[in-house]
This record gives sequence, C-alpha cells and structure tokens, in this order.
Amino acid sequence: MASSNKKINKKDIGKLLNEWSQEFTVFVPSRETGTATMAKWDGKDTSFLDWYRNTVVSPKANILPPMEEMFHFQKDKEGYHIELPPLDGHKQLIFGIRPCDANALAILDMTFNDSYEDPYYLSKRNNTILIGLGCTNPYDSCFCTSLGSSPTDATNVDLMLTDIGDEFLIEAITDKGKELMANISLAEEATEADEAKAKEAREAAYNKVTRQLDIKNIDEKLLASFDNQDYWEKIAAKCISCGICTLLCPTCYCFDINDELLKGQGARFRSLDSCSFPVYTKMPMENPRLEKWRRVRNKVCHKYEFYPMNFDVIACTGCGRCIRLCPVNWDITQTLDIVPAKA
Amino acid sequence: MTVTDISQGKRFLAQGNVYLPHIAVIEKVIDETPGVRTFHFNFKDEKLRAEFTFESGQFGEYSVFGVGEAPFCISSSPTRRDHLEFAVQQVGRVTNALHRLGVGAEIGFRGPYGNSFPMNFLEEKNLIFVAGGIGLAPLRSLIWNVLDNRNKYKKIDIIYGARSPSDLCFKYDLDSWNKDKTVDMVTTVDKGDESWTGREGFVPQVLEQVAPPAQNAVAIVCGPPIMIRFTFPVLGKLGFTPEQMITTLEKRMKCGIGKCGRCNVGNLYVCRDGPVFTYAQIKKFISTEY
Amino acid sequence: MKDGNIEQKLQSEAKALLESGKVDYIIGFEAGSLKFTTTPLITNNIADIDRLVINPFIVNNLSVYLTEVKGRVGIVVKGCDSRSIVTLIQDKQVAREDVVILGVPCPGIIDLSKVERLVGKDRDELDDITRDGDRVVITVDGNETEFPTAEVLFDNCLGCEFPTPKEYDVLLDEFSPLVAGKAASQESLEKLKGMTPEQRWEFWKNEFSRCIRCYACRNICPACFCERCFVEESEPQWISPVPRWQDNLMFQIIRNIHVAGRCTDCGECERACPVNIPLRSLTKEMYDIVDDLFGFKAGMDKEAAPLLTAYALEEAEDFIR
Amino acid sequence: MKQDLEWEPRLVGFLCKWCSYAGADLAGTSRKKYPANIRVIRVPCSGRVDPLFILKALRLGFDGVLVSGCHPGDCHYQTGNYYARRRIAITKKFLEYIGIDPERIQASWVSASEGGKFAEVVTAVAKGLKEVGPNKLFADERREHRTKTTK
Repeated sequence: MASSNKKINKKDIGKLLNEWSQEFTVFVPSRETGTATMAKWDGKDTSFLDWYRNTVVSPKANILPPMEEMFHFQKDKEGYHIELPPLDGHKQLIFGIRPCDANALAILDMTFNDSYEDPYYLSKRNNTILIGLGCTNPYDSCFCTSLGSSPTDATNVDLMLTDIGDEFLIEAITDKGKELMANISLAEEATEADEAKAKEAREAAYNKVTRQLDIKNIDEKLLASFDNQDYWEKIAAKCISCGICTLLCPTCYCFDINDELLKGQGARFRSLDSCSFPVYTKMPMENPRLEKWRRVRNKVCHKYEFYPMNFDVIACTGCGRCIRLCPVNWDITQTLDIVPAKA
Repeated sequence: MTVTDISQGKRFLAQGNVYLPHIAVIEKVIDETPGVRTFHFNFKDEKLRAEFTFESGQFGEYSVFGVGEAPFCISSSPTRRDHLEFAVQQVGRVTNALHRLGVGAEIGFRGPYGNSFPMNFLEEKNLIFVAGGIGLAPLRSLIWNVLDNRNKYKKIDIIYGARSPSDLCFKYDLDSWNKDKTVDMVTTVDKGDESWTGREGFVPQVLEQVAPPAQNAVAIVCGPPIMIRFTFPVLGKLGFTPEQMITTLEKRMKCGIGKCGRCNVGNLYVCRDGPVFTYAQIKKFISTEY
Repeated sequence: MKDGNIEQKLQSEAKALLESGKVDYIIGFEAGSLKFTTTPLITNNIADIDRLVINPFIVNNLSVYLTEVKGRVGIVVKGCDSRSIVTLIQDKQVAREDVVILGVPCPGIIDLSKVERLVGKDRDELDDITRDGDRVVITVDGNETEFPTAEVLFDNCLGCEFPTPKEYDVLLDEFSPLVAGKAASQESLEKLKGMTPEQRWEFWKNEFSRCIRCYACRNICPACFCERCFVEESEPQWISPVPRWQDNLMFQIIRNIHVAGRCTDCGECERACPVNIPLRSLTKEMYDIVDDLFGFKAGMDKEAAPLLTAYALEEAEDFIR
Repeated sequence: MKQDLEWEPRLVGFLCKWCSYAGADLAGTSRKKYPANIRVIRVPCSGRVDPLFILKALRLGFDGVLVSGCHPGDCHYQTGNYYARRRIAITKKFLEYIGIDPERIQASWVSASEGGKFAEVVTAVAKGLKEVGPNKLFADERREHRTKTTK
C-alpha cells in the first residue's frame, strides 16, 4: 500500500522554494548576514542543506521581531493623530524550521492569545506557514528529547520534511500543509521503503541527542526551593547578566515599549527585553530583582515553574541555544539537575 | 478567597488593537505634595467619554507621546463620572514629562486594565483602609465608591500616613473623611513639624495601636512596598487571616495586559492577575519578590 | 611545563589559600558542559578545588567577577587578565591586598570558531584538539590533522605583547614566549583602514544591524564596571533602547571611548558576541590610538593614573584651532 | 542641485562658560561677523564635554560639533581643558577610524577676550563642514521614507 506521504529529491528543493515564492515570502536558513538566521530566499542558494544545524537567531524573529513599530503619531493644530502601520500580515513561509523552534512558537501562542489578543504577533503568526525539517545532527547542547519532543517531532509544523538520503520524505500535518503538499509539482508518492528509511532516520536522530534532563516534578521542586537563596546564589555566581540566553531563546517573549521622537514625528516601538537586565524591573524607588540571583531565579522559574502553573506546559523546548551561546557556559540543565528536592 | 473570586474587571474598550491609546485631555492639575500631582482628564472622543466604564482598583497606561507610557491606577471613583483622575509622583522619565503638562494638554490612555476590588465580598463587612503616601490613590477610588454606597458597608476605618505633613496627599479628601461621622479616620506622619498637632509614627505601628477587630472585617492595604511588608504581620497579630487582607501592588509594567513579562510576582502578573491581590495569593512569593 | 603539572600546582596553591583563610573565594576555570569549553568556577568550598583546570581553552577573563565577589579572592589569570586587574586597581574598584593573583603564563588560547572554519566542522563534531607548542592536532572522525598553532589562536593572542601576567602573587609556570603573529592579529584592522571612510561606515552599519543589544560585550568586559551604564539612563535618554543599528553603533562607540586605557585587548567582547560582530576591530584600534597618542598601555602599572584622569602639559593638540 | 548650493551646515558649539562663551559674547557685542548656524550650549568647562555629547549631536543630525575652552594653563578649574584635550583627541581619531569625517569634530581654545578669534573659528569650521557636506551618517531610511510618503 502506498503511503499518503510524498517525497522530493534534495536537488529539487531550489525549484520547490521558487514555486512557493510565487505565493509566499520564503525564508530559509542563511549565513549571509554574518550569523545564522532565517533570511529571505534569494532564489538560488540551497547550500544551507549542507551546513544547517540550527540558526543562532531563531525563527521567533519572523513573528516576534527584535523591534517593531506599533504605531506612529503626529501632532497638528487639532492635537495628536495616531496612525497604525499596516500590520505586517504578509504570507510568509519558513522553510527548515527545527521542531524545537516550532514547538516554541506554540508556547508563545499561549501568551499572545491569553486574555487579550496581541494583534502584532497574531497577524504574523496566522500568516506563517512552517515547513519543518527534522534534525539529523543535533548539537551536543540539544536536549529536546528530555522535554517529550524529538529532533523529528512534527507536532507544530504544517509540513514536515525528514531526510531519507537523497530525498526528503514530506508529511502533511495540518490542513494548510495538506493543501501545500498536494500542489508540489516535483513531489512523488513515498513508498514503503521510504517510510522505513524515515523511521530509521527518526530513531537515529533521537538517539543522537545525548544531553539528558530529568523534568519529573521539576516545577514542584522549584517551588519548594524558591526561597533557597544559597542555591540560587550558587547557581547565579558565574552569570554575567547579559541577555544572550533570553533574547535568543525561542520561547522568551518579554518586550519593552518605547517612544521615539524625531523631527516632529513620533513612533512607538516594541523591542525584545530580557529579565537578565537589572533595569528590566527597576522602579524609581526600588528594584525587586536588583540582585543577580533573583534574576536568574526568575528566568529559570518562569520557564520551568510559572509557565507550567499558568499554561500547563514547560516554556523550554530544549533547543540548547542558551547553553551553546552563553559566553560563560552557564548551563540550565546543570542548574535544574541540582535543584534541591523538597526539604 | 481565590484568584477567581477577585472580580476580573472590565475589559478594555478595544478597537481591535489593545495597544492603541485613546486621546485624552487634561482638564485640571492639582498639586498634592511637592512631588505629586493629580490630573483630571476626559476622553477627546465624546462617544468614548459616554461609554467608558471602570471599577475601583483598575489602572490605565498613560502616554506622553514621544516620551513613553506608564501605568497608574485610576484614583477617582466610578461613582463620580464627570471626569477621571490619576495621581503621579515625579520620579522618572514619563512622570517628569507628565508633570510638565498643563490643562489642555493631550495624553494617551489605554485601559482600564487589571482586576478590581471585590465589591461583593466587601459588602456587609467592616472595612479598614491602611494607606501610606501616594498609596492612597487606588484606595481613594474605593473609599469614595464605598462612601457613595454607605449603607452597604459596616464600620469604616481609614489609617493614612506619610513621611511628613507636606507629604500627605489628597488633603481635601482627608478633610471631608475627617468630617464624615460614619468614618473613623486616623492620620499619621513619620515625623511632624512645628505646626503638626496630629499623630506621629509609622503606619503599621499606628495600625497596631488602633487595633481594629478582625471579626467580619477586611483590611485593604496600599503604600510603599516596605509599608506593605510590615503591615501584613501586624494584621496577622490582630487576627486577620490572609484572606482578609487585600492589597494592590505596583510593579514596573509596560504592556498592562500580561504579555511583556516584567511585573510578575511568582506566576502571577500584577497587570493581568492583579493589581488587587489577597495576601493569601501572594504570600509565597512576596517575601522575596516584592 | 605540561598543563597537568600546572593544574596540580594551581590546585595545591588554591587549597592552601582557602585552608589558611587567606582568601574567601577562588575564581578559576573548570571543565565546561560542552566539548572543548571551560567555564568559570567561583567557589569557597575546598572540595571543588580538584575541578580546577588549565588548558588551551581557558577563554574567560575572570577579573570581570572581581567587582562582584565579596571578600578576598584568589584568582587565576592569564597575561591580559592580569592587566585588567591592574586597571581595576588603578580605578579603585579592587584593592590589591584583597586579591591573590595566580598567574598563568599564557601561550595563547585556541579560538574554536577558527578551528571550526579550518576543518569545516562544528566544535561538537570533533573528536579531539591537542596542542603541542606551535603545532595543533585536530582529530575528526578518527583522522588526525596537524596545523600550525598560529592558525587557531585568537587574533588578540597572536598580537599579545605580554603573555606572562604583569602582576601576580604566584606564577604557575615559567615565562611564556611571544606567539609570532603580530601581522595576522592586525589583519582585520588593516583591511578596514584600506577602505574609504564611507565604506568603513557602511561596514559598521551592516555589522551593527544584527546587534541584538544583549550587552554581553559590556557585561563580559572587566573594564565595564559602572554600576549604571549610560545606555540604560532614561533621563536624559542618550541612546534609544530600541535595537536600531544607529543606536547599537553609538552605544559601542561610546563604550569603546569609556574603556580607552582600560581595555587590555583580552578579546572577550568579540568572543562573547552571539552574532559575530567583529568588536575587537574596534577595541584594538582604540588600544592602538591610546598607545600612539600617549604611549599608554592599559594595566602596566598599578600606581599609574587611569588614562583619562591624567594629562601631560605638553600633549598633541595639532587638531585644536 | 540648487538645494545643495543653498545648504548651510548646522553646528553645535559646547562653549566653556569662563572663556569661549564669553568670547562668543564679545564677538556678538563687537559685531564680529560669523555664520549664524551655530547652536551654542554653555558648559561649565570644556572638561565637562562628554564624548557622548558629541555623538548625540551627530546622531541628531547636526553636521559638526565644536568644543571650545580656555587656553592651556588658563582653565578656571586649573586643569579641566587638559582632560578635554585628551578626550577629544581619542574621540576624533576613533570616529575617523569608524568612518566619520574628522572635520565634523572640532576643538578650539578661545579666551574671553578673543571675540575675533571666535568668529574666525566658527567661520572656518562652517567652511570646512560645507566642504564635507551634510551629515547623513545616522540617517534613518525608514523614517525619511515615511516623511516623503505622508507629505
């Protein structure tokens, strides 16, 4: 029996991306700007298929950009006039998003849909197609399997690609994905042999993730250790309070709102912010998180204790960026490994 | 009382985008203390002026265009609707800019946000208001709300303190509450001056001396964090349970709607789950997070 | 001396310091959680001392922690790091008597991103990297390849003038010779100087377009010890918090002026940058400007006044009308 | 283009209150002619001028910055101008390296009695800036684009 999945030859990926470019702004992994990001497809370069493991800047940036204009305003005799920029809802397709980053977007959705809908986030999110690409070569900092996911987890993408040698197996996950798959001109029906290869690839990738984190009762342990200042001070000692782990984390969403005024025109912007910075919570008279250990505690607890309390899910997908990119090798898995159990 | 018991508050009159402020005009500026001003304002849009509703305890995000936004509670009572009020202490970028504004200036307002004081829960109870400094602003909305429906509530105590006589806010309100025979009002300052004939002492100490009975009572506390921290133990000594202590917290906020992150106390966001909390809700985190 | 022997010496010195109560904390390096990395170890526990390591991957300039850790501290430093301590002493951020400096004569530190470029593999895909003097052997998939050490050292190490700590209480090894690579270490700067001013501005504009304002460059820098940074000042707001290239670049320009005469070319800012902005091409230029104009090198003399709090009556002023 | 011929550079002058500001005053009262496109900010001493001020002026679109203080040895605070000299020296060199024309950062010593010199300095600086052209260093394409479309 033929499978409902399809396959496409790796050589044809360029053509496929060009097909999709007719309808979408297509983003692919790129190193053009000097660091690995998702950048606009230039119509030819598919070399990322060789080097791409994951980007430094996660595809979060395509939906919750580092900065965006919320509105601008002008003043005349009648007073202030506020103008909304057109909400950036152009149809975009992100090719090659890793499962960890796709799962992260599902986590962000919870916050941006909660009680008040966030129009900036949702206008982009609802117009984004995610083409997942399973990892074949996870980093030594990756620990997605500890969080119930895997390098080939297809839960939160529209279309999932799995490397089966010369070809990618294509699975449609969502309705949007099914529609997309039906229209790929270069795809062929996948055979049972292809499915077997994909299964093998998934298992191989799963086993390549060696970093382990035991998340059993982690939220309870953290709650019990919340006031354990000795533990937190020890954990925080080498942290330099920079914003790398948070700003580049695919599930961190904190932002700041600022006005700018130039030449009689003004605009309000929001930009990513980080709870690692002392000014993040600074109030004129005091700062509840002036000490570093309180900020580190907030970062860890937000992901592994508060988010589960509010949304029943851990706000970490094990992408490992915070470990890999940290200039002092502060490692969240080591931190969580030694949370004191209930006293 | 649990989180769900604290009323969810009115949702912002959203026009599709919750981040867009409405234009409002300042109608009056009152100097409260050397650093604190009260602003009376109204929406420029007449329809909004008529439709806008809020409840005591809710807050708004106020914009000075080109400078930024800051959250302040609505300090007027929903029972008095000809204008809205908020009080601002001059402490930073936005508040400095607000203090430079005069009557007729336009500001931005979005809100109301957050939950509100649990009016149903307060009915038929003795109410003890404990406030320090500009912390009276949110309680003032509730106090006028309660006084305008006086027969729904039992005994009312107000204990209010400030650092010095010149730091007392809302002196016109203090006068009328003093005159109100249905209210027991105590005003105190940390340190008086030559002309001060009233009480001296910190708010928690004065509260302990006044010693309102805990039975069928609710204490509503707001002031600088240090005052709040010292007031809860005193209330505990007086027999108040954590469910009988209500406070409204202030934290650095930006979005006002539970998204931007910074105002959390544990898993609770002051803007989304508060600003009104029972002590029972925040007990776990308050010692180290507030 | 082999690294192993230095480690033993270090561990016994550190133990003795903690045991005798001469210091409250030891700041050193331990093995990191990723391949070929080390991580700072800040401890007051003698049991942790066995974890201290010295190897060609001890990248961090640990003196950044000195303004933060309370009490007396024993600290492991390389040449450039020791000069950072001297500048902290000059700036009265650290008292000399509060630190016991455990000096490591430094033969240069291996830049993993250079290794990655050289072999076309990521760090975690390599089996081994071993250094023996001026040769480095990199093992990939069981195959060993040999390279000259100079090809894998950090640019700033190649131009290092003082590999042996200037200031120390204990020197853990013999003096270290210079690594010959001065020209290579200036390559990126020379390339920039060959451009027109417009091209240079365009270059930096591009580089800072991807800056995410994580402030790792500032926070990892021992010379950036201000409790409150101008970039966070809101009244007046000198620099917009919105990460636009103009403000990102302006922040970095001012940061460089602020660390003039304090920067020891340790290269940590560039290494810490998660988006690969070539920050050392800025800091090194400032280092050279200060040297050219005033003959000043940071961290050479703990009695000397900091560069910008001193003057000479006769100084270059040909630019003044 | 016609517009370019008419273009006049805008300049910020940070003038020390004791010497150069008084010198500028004297230039005014003695009717010395100098370009009107200098905006003067009085500072207590040239040593007060933080390189941040210079950068901020350029960021805001001014075409050049002039820092002016007392002659060496004449500082009201004894040594403030010596510190300024060092600071401006490194700032100017460093900005040049980054790609900012050194003409845009100017310094002068002008005493309270040198009204004529002040006028000469400003005239010369303005002339130099005119040759360098408008400061488009920090120009914000996005914002400029909007200004064009909304008008």
